[in-house]
Amino acid sequence: MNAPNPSGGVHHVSPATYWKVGGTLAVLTALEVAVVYIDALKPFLAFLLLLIGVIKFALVAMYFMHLKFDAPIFSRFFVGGIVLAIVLAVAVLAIVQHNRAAEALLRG
Amino acid sequence: MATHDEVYQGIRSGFALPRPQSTTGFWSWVTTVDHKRIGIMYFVTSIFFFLVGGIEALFIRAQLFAPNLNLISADRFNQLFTMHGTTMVFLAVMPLSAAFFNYLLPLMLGARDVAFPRLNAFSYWMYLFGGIFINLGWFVEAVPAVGWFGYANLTSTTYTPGLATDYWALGLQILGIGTLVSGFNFIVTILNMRAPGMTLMKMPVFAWTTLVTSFLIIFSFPSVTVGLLLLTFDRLFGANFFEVAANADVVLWQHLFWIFGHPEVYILILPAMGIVSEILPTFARKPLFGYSVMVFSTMLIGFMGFMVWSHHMFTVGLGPVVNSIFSLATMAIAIPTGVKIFNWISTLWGGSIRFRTPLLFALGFIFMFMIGGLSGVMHSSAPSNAQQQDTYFVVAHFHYVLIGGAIFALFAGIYYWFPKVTGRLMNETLGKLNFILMFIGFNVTFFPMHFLGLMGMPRRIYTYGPELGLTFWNQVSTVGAFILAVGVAVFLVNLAVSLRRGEIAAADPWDARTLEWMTSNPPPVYNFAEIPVVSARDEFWARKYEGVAARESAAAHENSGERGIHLPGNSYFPILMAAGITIFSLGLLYHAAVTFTGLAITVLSLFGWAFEGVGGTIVYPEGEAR
Amino acid sequence: MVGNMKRYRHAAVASALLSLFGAGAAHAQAPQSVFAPAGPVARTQGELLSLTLYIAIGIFVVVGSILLYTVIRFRERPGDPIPKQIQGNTTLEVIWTVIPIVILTVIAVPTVRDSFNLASPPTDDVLEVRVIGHQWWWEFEYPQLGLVTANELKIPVGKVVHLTLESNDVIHSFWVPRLAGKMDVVPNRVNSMWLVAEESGIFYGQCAEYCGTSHANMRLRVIAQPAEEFEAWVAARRSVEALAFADDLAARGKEIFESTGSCWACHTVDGTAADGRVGPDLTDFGSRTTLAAGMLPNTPENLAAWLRDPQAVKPGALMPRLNLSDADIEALTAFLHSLL
Amino acid sequence: MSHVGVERTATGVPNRKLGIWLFLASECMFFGALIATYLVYQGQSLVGPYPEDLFNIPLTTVSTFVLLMSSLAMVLAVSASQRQDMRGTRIWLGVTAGMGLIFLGFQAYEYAHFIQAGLTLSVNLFGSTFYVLTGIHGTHVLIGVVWLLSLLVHTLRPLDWSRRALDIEIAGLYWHFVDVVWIVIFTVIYLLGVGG
Repeated sequence: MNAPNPSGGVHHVSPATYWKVGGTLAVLTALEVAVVYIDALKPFLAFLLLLIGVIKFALVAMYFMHLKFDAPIFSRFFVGGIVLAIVLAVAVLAIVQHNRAAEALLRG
Repeated sequence: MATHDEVYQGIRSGFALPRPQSTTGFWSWVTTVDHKRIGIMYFVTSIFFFLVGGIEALFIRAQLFAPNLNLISADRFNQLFTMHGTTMVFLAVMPLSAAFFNYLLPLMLGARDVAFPRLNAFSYWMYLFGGIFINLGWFVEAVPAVGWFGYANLTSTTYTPGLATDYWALGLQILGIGTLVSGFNFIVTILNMRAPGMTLMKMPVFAWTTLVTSFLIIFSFPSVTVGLLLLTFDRLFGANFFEVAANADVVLWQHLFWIFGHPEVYILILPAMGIVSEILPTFARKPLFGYSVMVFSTMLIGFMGFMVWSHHMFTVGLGPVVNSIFSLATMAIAIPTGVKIFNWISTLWGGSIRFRTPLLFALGFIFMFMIGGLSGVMHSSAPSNAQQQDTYFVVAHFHYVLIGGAIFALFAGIYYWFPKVTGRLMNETLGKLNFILMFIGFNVTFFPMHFLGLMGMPRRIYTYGPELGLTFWNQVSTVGAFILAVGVAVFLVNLAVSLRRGEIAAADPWDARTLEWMTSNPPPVYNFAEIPVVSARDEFWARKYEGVAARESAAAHENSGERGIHLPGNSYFPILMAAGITIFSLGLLYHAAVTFTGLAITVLSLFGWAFEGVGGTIVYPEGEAR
Repeated sequence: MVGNMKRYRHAAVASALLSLFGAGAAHAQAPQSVFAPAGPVARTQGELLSLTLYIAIGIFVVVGSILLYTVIRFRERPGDPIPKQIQGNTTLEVIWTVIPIVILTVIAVPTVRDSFNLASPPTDDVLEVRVIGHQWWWEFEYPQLGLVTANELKIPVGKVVHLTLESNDVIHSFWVPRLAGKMDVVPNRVNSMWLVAEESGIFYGQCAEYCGTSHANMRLRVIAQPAEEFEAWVAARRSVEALAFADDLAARGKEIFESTGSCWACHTVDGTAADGRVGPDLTDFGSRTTLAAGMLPNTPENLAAWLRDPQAVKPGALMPRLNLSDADIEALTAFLHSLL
Repeated sequence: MSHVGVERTATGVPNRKLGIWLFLASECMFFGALIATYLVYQGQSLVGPYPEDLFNIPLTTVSTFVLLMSSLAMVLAVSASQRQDMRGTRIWLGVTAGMGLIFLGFQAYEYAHFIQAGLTLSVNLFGSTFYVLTGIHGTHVLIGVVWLLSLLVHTLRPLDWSRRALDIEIAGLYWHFVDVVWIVIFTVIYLLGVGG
């Protein structure tokens, strides 16, 4: 990957691609909302919503934020921040739930 | 060839405010963006706050001299230990490390300044105004008394009414913004502003510890910022984040605080480790042993620093599963830390060690940091911690790593780089006296605290009963504190004396190894006439002793000397914006009008900052020997 | 008997080692020493603490002496050539990574084992005690016995006591070093711990989490009594009928205690009209060894000083100053000290 | 003519772009902590109103769609500025800022409706966590709108394109980040909150 010029975008993504990505995001959002209202999918709801959410997140990050084409150092910072935030948030949530369960026994 | 003014008219875009031109006197310091001046300002301010924190500590030790003493009231004592902790952590040790980052990093990397000079000035002014803001409590009888980590719900308005805790929370926010912003600045400086040829693995270790420290800053400060934000919403706007009546979970504060808190203690110690890793090779006349292992262990400590926060909460009742996980994670961190100590000793092994003051402090650092590290491992095990948590054993532990560790290493750095900043050497005899007094005073003060802790003396008690048998060791500790104070006084004398009448230092007084010693003492405002090309890890040593030729950089050829060096212009907006944010915070405590004034100043200076012309001057380093 | 022998040897070794530090940590005058355990919980924690202490001292002596030797052996001598510029040594790096891992596993195994062992009481036959932390005193309730007391927790020797810990205001930490490591008392949360007193006696403790102005004065006693003595106390507490006093001074004290706008609004004394729940229960105050949450010995002079101006004795105390006359104070002291 | 904008950097990427990405990485932790606080207190409120009583999914879907499409407009503005297409840059900057304001309008309407339904900062945990999380996100959107409008004003004067394209790209990265945070909030707080 040659050194990009100062404005960063040596690799010019055509506006058409951006419109396609924009369209996909709109469809995914509609899908997300639809899933909430379909009772049959209730048991998988959390998984589906998180999956679509992650896809939308990745689309915006890779195309709109240009991570797919830019220097890998940016992706390392951004993914590092996200992963650390998720790991710590999940850890805190797990500890809090674990303590609530233990306390429910005590209050018994 | 266009004179430098035309050069700048052409590319000045849009409407641009003129930059201040003064280069000497008060205004030049207030509007400076030169990393060396900012480094000096950080140094002077942090030494001042270090003394304030020290005096607070002396009052604490005096009150604890004997059981049921009534020298200081309970509330005043609680205010003193809160402000002692907050001042030492946020206003003394971190900014003193920042002074080293600011002054030395560009020089060590072969750069002319940091990546964002105005942002660098903004960080300093946020530190100064934050430090003043947090100490305003003394003048309006609203001194924070909630401990330096301010556990909820003691910090709620029900149990600490009044403005004291708000001064603490908002003061820390101001300091936090300044530190966060300097984190970005130093990461970009280290990654982007290295001299040609200086790969990451040829950088000085101090640059590595600064890089990891800056990553710790940018990833850990948001957690405490959110915690303080929630607390401020609770106290000023009636939210429920820590209101037990609304079924809130006060332990959430501890999670948010310690997810910042533990990386914070590595932010305090890693720069000290970097300084020692620079000093030992110079005085042993040998390269640092296991450079790549030291770099890797620094990164490992940085990463694992985020995985251990709950060892501050072993007695909160998180349960055996959580306690065991965090016990093991905490023990794991002891390994890279231990490796560092072994590498320092191996650096000395086989060397030709010269006992100058910087080395004495560095040896003191290794010796006492080892004790602090080992006592830390002692309470990494949760069940054993249950008998040590919140006692003077923990107080002994963190003073051994903070004073024995960070402060002794930073003092070593001051003695080592004093000639670089002032062109004069600090007096050796006063230096040795300073070291001996501080070493003895420190150990006499804090080693007995291990015993006091194991004898059942809890933390933060303003007095204790005679029946507890703690009197003797408390008295020894108080005496030690005053010896330590005398030691610091000798340091101040040495500083003042050497500033004016210190022995003029040679260009390379310690026969050192890194780039910053290739410039004059003090270095010119543009640091390097010619950006050096680096081809070895200890470039200066390699050029002196290993016959490595100073390579010409490709860029140097086509504009050798006639284009001159562009220095960024001074700017009013860093200090203005910092003042605006501080007034905004003050307004939150007193009146909406003040808040809006602060907001207006902040926004206006932000626009001024953005639309300021590039400005700056061109300097021609004629006659520079190169 | 073996238990005792092991305990004494262990405390002796620990104190001997600490004296190596020049410490007097475990000598008798330190009633809150962690090195004089009087129960299985404190002993397990004490043993783990000693294990880490021995290892820490061992490592410090070994590494410290290597550092000292290096500094002396390789000091600069005139005419020294430039030392060999050694960059590193991988085998050494591996060695001083593996050895610490081994040492840490020696600590890690008992850590995890003890964490789980101490988490819940070994039997179900327990004496339940509910500990409620208040700003700056302790409330103890025996749900199985329907009794409430304050600041001095009476327990039968040898009985497993299961404590559930709650707070009425801010975070405190219940700590009786000779019986068990501390457990925080957190508002809107129920914590639990257990302990056993293997010998009768008075065990000192105090709050170990900063909780405001008088955090230093939030002390407590745990009084371990032989089972019969404990049963007798429980029986006495349960059979308290209306208190009548021959001695008119105590009787007058009772009147003042129950008079409007004074003690009854905050304190409870069984057998009298006083049923306030704000302050500590004073039913058996006379038999208590300390007052003001373990701050002062329970002597008439201290009680009088306390009644005259609680703030002076205990800064920040929530008990108001009632501006009692000396006569009233004398009567109240007689009355309170008659409550056995 | 010397080109001050171009400085040689060791990683080859401009300082300011490296700086904004570090800022966004740090903001991940900031919003991560806020969202974690919301999730810790989810379902813990003792008194109403509760999320399921108030959340209007269709309305919030429209506002999410507006913010999502503003990201598309933003990237078209960046693309135009890199092609030095003055007109395209101005149009798309204006459209992005406009959609940002529409989103804030929806947010303001939702707040007014919730307050009227009795949800305040002090009534329960849901109120506190919801208003602080979405309020801080909204403030970020507002800062973005002001930033974009000042860039728009700045294009009315003679330009040095190499510097201006980078400025717009950096504002664009900030804007996309604020949109990405809303994607997480919409999915985790609104949809999971009501459906989950």
